[in-house]
Amino acid sequence: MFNCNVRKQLRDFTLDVSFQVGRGEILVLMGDNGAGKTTVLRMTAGLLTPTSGTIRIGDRILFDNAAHIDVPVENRQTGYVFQNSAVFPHMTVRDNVSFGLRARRLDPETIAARTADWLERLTIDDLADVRAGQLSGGQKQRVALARAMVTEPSLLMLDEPFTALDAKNQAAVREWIRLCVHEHDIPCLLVTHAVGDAEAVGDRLCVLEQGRIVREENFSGTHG
Amino acid sequence: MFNCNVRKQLRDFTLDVSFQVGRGEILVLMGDNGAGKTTVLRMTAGLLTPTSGTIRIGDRILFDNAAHIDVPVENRQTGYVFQNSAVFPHMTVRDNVSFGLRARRLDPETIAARTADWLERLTIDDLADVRAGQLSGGQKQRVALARAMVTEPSLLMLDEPFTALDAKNQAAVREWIRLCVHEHDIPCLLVTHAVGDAEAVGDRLCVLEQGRIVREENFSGTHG
Amino acid sequence: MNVMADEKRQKFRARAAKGIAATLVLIVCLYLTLPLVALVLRVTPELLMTYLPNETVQKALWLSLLTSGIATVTVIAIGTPAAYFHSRTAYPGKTLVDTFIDLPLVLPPAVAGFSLLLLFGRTGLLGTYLHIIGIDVAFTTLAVVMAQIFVSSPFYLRQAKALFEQLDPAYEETARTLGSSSFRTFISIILPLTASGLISGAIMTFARALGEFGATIMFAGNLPGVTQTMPLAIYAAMQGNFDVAIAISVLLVAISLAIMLAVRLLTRNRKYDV
Amino acid sequence: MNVMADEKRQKFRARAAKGIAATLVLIVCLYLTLPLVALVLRVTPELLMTYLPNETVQKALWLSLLTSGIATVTVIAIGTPAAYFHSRTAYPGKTLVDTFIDLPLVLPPAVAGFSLLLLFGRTGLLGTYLHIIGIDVAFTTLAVVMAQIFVSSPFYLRQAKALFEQLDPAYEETARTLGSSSFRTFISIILPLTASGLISGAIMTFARALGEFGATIMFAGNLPGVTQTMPLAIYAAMQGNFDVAIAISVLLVAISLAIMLAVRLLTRNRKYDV
Amino acid sequence: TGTTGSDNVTTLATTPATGGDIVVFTAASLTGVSADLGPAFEDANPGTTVTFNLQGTQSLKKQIELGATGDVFISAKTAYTNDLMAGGYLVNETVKKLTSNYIVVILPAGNPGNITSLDDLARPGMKIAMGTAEVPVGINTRTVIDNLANSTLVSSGWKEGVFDNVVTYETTEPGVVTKVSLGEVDAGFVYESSYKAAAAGSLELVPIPEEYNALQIYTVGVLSDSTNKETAQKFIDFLLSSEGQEILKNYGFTSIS
Ligand SMILES: Nc1ncnc2c1ncn2[C@@H]1O[C@H](COP(=O)(O)OP(=O)(O)OP(=O)(O)O)[C@@H](O)[C@H]1O
Ligand SMILES: Nc1ncnc2c1ncn2[C@@H]1O[C@H](COP(=O)(O)OP(=O)(O)OP(=O)(O)O)[C@@H](O)[C@H]1O
Ligand SMILES: [Mg+2]
Ligand SMILES: [Mg+2]
Repeated sequence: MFNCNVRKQLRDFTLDVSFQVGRGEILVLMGDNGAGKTTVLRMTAGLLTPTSGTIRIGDRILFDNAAHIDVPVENRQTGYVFQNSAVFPHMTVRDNVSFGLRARRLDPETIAARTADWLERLTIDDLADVRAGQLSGGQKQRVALARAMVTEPSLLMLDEPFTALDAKNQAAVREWIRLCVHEHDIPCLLVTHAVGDAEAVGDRLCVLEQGRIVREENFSGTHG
Repeated sequence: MFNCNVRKQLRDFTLDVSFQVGRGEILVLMGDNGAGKTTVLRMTAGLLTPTSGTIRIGDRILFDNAAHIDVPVENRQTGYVFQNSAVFPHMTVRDNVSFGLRARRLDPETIAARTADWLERLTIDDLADVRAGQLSGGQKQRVALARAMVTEPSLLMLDEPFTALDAKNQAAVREWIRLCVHEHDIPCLLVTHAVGDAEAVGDRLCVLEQGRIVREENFSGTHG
Repeated sequence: MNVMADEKRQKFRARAAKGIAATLVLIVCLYLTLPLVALVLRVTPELLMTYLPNETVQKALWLSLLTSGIATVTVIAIGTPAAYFHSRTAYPGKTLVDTFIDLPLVLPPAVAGFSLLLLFGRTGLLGTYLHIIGIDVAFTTLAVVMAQIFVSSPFYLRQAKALFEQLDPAYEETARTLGSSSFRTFISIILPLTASGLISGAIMTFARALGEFGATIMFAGNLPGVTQTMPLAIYAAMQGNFDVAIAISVLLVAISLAIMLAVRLLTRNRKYDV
Repeated sequence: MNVMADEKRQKFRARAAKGIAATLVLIVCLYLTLPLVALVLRVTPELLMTYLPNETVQKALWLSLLTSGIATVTVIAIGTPAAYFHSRTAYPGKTLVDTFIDLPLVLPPAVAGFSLLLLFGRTGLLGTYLHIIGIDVAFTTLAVVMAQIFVSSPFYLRQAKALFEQLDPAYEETARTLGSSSFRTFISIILPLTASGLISGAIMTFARALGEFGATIMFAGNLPGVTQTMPLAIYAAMQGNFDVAIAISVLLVAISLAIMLAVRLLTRNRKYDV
Repeated sequence: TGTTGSDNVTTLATTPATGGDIVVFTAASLTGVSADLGPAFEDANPGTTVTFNLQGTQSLKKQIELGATGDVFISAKTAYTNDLMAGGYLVNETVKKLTSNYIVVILPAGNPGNITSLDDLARPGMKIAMGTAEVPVGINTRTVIDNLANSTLVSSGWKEGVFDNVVTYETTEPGVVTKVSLGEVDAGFVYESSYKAAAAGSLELVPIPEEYNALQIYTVGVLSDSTNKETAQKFIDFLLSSEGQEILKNYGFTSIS
């Protein structure tokens, strides 16, 4: 269970949200441009500090300003795909994908196996040895997705992860996201503007407006 | 009428396309990730040089390797919205949008009027004095769109221009694109992966695969 | 349990790394400031009061600021477009040019001044011809500026090259498609986005020019009011009364730091969220 | 018609701008190389053959390379983490530290050497205590390295600071979310992405250390084999036969350029499409 | 440029000279002659090594005051020697006058300024280089010019004319020599030893009569901190011996008897 209850003063308004996501559940965040979706994800990842509030995954407290807890980014075990893919341009596709595993010092066989697995799932195995700076937009996005999911995070956050993907890959990636969330039984936060995507992959919906949740609703069993 | 007939050796395959777009017509380029869509746009804009071929708008030759013609980027009068918006982070939203008009040395009133007009059309007028580096993803994309369309180019090229937009803005932007193309009676090239977008805004479709056009088709009068 | 222990260890390591880095900053600061403290401790206010109003010192100070200023402006004016052209154009002999730019860095200043004299002096390679048409540059204020330009330009050129090469090409490309000429793009996009780095390079250049001694005395000589800059005045004073030399040095340091601080403050907020 | 004329004018302007820029590059090249040409023209092969095998020269050369190498490595080792910490952490007195880094740039080298002597000399501020525990640094090879570090470190520190500040934070942030500690992120993301600029800074530092004269002779003395680096040997040679000084200088320049060229070639392909 | 005659270079400063090794703090104008003095002494005293620390006398003095360890000090300015004696840095009874040097006027080969007499130095348009008022050579140059101005050798207004022609006041003697030998100035005032040290044929000489000249006196003494005062004294004795004086004479120095 992921609990997020935070406040932060932004340039044009105050962000003030409170929501939770169950294990194995995908919560879709929608809302107008500039509503604060990316800001919520950045605070959860630890890249921005909320003014007040708490953030928890299960009983691990990631942030609690009253208790002065603020777990550093690298220990939060979140998988976060940025709105702009931010692949490491100096590394090959393979090294990009295995980066998080190497950071966790897994043994080389596990790294190789899991990396190969996700390269194949996102059909970037033929680009494995290409420098990631030389990819097309959609190829970069798949690298960023594989890189986040391969680490088996305890919370997955995706900021518009389908935008640059072609139709074939969009379908495939949706499936892999659902599988990843269910397999590891983790909560997932997904930001998207496409209602189709939201319905196809999400379990529940939160709509943000000017930094507040104005609507919550369940998608009724269209999948899974 | 826009004519494009170019070849270029890429890392994994040879790009070899030939197509044309009429005035007031919107041609949608679709195709798998890495098929070469962005490359076609970059060659048309003059940011990449084809190995051979010709590129023409009406009877203005932009590129002809046989005749050794290669018009510099800034004289091609194309409006090109990049896959990643590339707003100028050191300028305000207003200065971003008016940039192309100032480069063309129009008189200040015209610049102010046209800029104000497009700021309003893309509903970024309330952000006019904000530094563009401080915007959300969708806000940046709208700035990039306004910046390109305000110049009234003789060819409009859009690389996945809707991806970061919220639903409301997507609908609006589609309309403004169609209006812009018809008003100025210019050809338009649009890259997207969303069939919905393609149908809603496009007149004709070209599907690229490994650098070749494998399918062409007309969208039958669903709009305009 | 294990995870917790791991996290603790990692947290501890992160703290340790931060502590070490902070200590290194402290070491750097102490190493760079303590010598000056030792120097300043030797300067009595009376000493300063006695020698700073000195006419020779004031002439030298004024000449130093003037020549270093002109040298820096010249380097910026010529170096910026040159570095831009260099970083954006593929031309034959490009690597060679890279090496040329490093030349003055590795030439001991006195030898650099000697080379300039061999080139521009009355009997020099070019100087012979200049002399015939009545132009003698050696031993003039112009020679001071030329020597300063020679030794200080690499600092600006290298910095500018690196900045232009590192800038994301998307901004430039976008501007070009919007009809902006390369000149306009350079002025309104490239320069503002690299300004903070360019200013840093200009400061290094100015500082190097201000401190220039060896090449100046060799090529321009040491004539009060004409070619005697502060470092030359300091060096000359050192041969006589050391305390005078220290007093003038402290003055030079104070003024240079003030100028550099002013430039830094005036050009703040040149960083943008990208 | 009008459009065509406009385009022609613009094309002409673009060409003119390019031509001017190219000319500026040429001017820069000529200005930086011609003096060296004038210098080299004076060196006869016999002269080189006579003096280069000279024992004193070889000792000085070896000492120069050794001390400058050690100084550069030290600056890199301490300066890189310090600059990183500095550019990523907000701490009190940050602007002051920025100013401290500029200090050695504006201190005339001879005065810098004197300051070091006042601090570390046997009767100096710290030196007094070091002397009690049996450590005397002045007039040793260590003093040479210390003087070089003092005068050359700003070039690396400034460059490193600028590069770290300019790097897109998205890469670093992504790495951190992937579980990479700040140390690991620094090593595997920050360093490779800034490598080419850091190397450029290191080259400037090495060059400055190699050419260091004023601070060295004051703080370390001019003792052949112990503290007499190449610039000091050149200075000594200048007291007698000038041509010898030139021959040694040419040797120094040739070797430094070779080293810098080697570094450049070895570290090529450090630029990535971003 | 050999400034040392030794192979053994590892022992210095930190560990004070031991055995037969001595460090000589030497005025820079003795650079040339030091290359001969060192080996000659070492040959005469097997097992000894002489290392010269060659710099301007003022720098040497400052270094000694700030704790530099050496064995012998050779000064180009008596005032500095007196300062150090007063400060207890020298073993006073060892301090001796070593040698001396006269001021001369040097001209570039070919004499482009067409200077045939001292009077010509004041001719408008001449370019002259001399030492600054702070360095020993500059101080002596001024004394000489004053002496000459009061003599019948030159016309009235000569002194002002000469100073008007100065284009550079050099902080080192080699600075003057360089500019003259390149032909960048028409004349310069230096020590006779510098004229002798320059490559043959690169300079021409206008002597200044002894009665108007200013004698530059070099002094030598053992440093109080020396850990090898015995060898130090030996070295001084050698310098003052006829052999040492002969070597100095070859380099243009004038013996003091
Ligand atoms: N670096 C910044 N500095 C100041 N304000 C910012 C910055 N980045 C974003 N903002 C502002 O904060 C608000 C929330 O931005 P956020 O990026 O969270 O929006 P979003 O919901 O992700 O929008 P989008 O759908 O366009 O990506 C917006 O008003 C935006 O302009
Ligand atoms: N800078 C580069 N260097 C080398 N190869 C590149 C570079 N950029 C793209 N490519 C390759 O060129 C091919 C075409 O890329 P392009 O960007 O045109 O694809 P695209 O059709 O726009 O794909 P997408 O839908 O993912 O944006 C791909 O195989 C890609 O990997
Ligand atoms: Mg967003
Ligand atoms: Mg693309």
